Amino acid sequence: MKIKVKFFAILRERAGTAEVTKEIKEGSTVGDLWQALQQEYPKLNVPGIRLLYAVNQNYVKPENQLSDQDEVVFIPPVSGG
Amino acid sequence: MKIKVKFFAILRERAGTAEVTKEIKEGSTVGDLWQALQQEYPKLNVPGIRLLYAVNQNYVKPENQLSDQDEVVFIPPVSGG
Amino acid sequence: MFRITNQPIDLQELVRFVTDPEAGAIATFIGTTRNNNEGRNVIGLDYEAYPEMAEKELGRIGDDAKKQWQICRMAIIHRLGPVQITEASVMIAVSSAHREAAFAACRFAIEQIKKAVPIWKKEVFEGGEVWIGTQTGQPLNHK
Amino acid sequence: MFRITNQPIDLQELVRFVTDPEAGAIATFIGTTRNNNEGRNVIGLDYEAYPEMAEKELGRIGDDAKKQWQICRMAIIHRLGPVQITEASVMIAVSSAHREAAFAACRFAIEQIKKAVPIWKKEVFEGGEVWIGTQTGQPLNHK
Repeated sequence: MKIKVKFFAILRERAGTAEVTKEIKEGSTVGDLWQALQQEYPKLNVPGIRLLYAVNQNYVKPENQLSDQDEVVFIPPVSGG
Repeated sequence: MKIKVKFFAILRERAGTAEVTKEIKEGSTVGDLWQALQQEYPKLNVPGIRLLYAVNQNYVKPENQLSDQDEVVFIPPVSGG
Repeated sequence: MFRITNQPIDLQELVRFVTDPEAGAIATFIGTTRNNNEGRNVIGLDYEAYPEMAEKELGRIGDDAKKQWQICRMAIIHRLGPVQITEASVMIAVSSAHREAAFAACRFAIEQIKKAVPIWKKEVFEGGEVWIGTQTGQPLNHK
Repeated sequence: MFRITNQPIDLQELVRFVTDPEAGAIATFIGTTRNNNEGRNVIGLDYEAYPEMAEKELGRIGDDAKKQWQICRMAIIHRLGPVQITEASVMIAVSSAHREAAFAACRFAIEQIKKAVPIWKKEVFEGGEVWIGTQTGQPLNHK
């Protein structure tokens, strides 16, 4: 299935792109996707960073199973305000 | 000695004037002045009202002794804001 | 900036005044005339002050706030005369490096204004008018 | 009104939006860029957001505030892109009948923005730049 991944802030800079479409097998979780992306973009592995995970603009846990066409964002520590 | 008395809000309305100059004897206190004024303007006696007292724009206690040319204000419960 | 005025208050003026390169936070408070009070339909409020002393007491609130919190700048303007529904009777602005101080000092200022500054409001409601606070006979402490 | 923008934020717009005849109080908060942070001379901040989700989360903050306090209206606008010293990155305005609710909800909103809304700031300082929060690796709770 196809997953749209958006990168923001430090992860966008590390990935060198703001958006990619990733092919991943049925039943994969958000955590699986993150592992796969780190293979492809080793720089995404920021030491000590704690991420949140969003699917279709809602926070989810990394165990969350993905569906085809989901939009996934790995959210670095927020610092608005 | 001569004391300038200003009235505000409900006391101004009750006294029917915003300012009077009152002649009072040496050694009188703010409380004495209030007693004298109530004789002259009986309507100043608002049932249940709790006043503060200011001399020359500073809060004082009713025992405060007056000096010639002092400016005295009897302050009804404030309600700014 | 601590003053009373007969004109509508301009929030931008206060915010400009407290703007400071050292500040990361500005908290403001606006007191507005609301259309009801204790079951009465309010038509408007009418404010009166002992002007010289009111400004002095507003300045004292600023001094007291600066002793208690690390704030950059502070402004309070209180309006006198008639203030219609939704219009502002008082505005407070406080800037500080960190938001805690700005919030705390802003809250402190409005509480102190309601306690210690010689300003009075007459409420004009459907069927009458009343000097707020006067009938209740609430005790006030000497400073 | 809960939105993000690339333009300077207009406080008057927020205050007008929350103005309500039932309100006696409006509390506002402005977050501004300050010229120093943790010993660094800050040149400016640069904000980035996940826009659709950021607006959704701002709206959720409004919903949560309305559940907790009796407020009339609420507005939050967060700016994106470069924000110079003394300029505002975020403004919050809350109206309520009584001031306690406005202050509490305003404070709540800024705390929640800093916790849960996908917006990030890069600090540009003399000698470098850094995504704030990223190096600290502070744990954030899932909602």
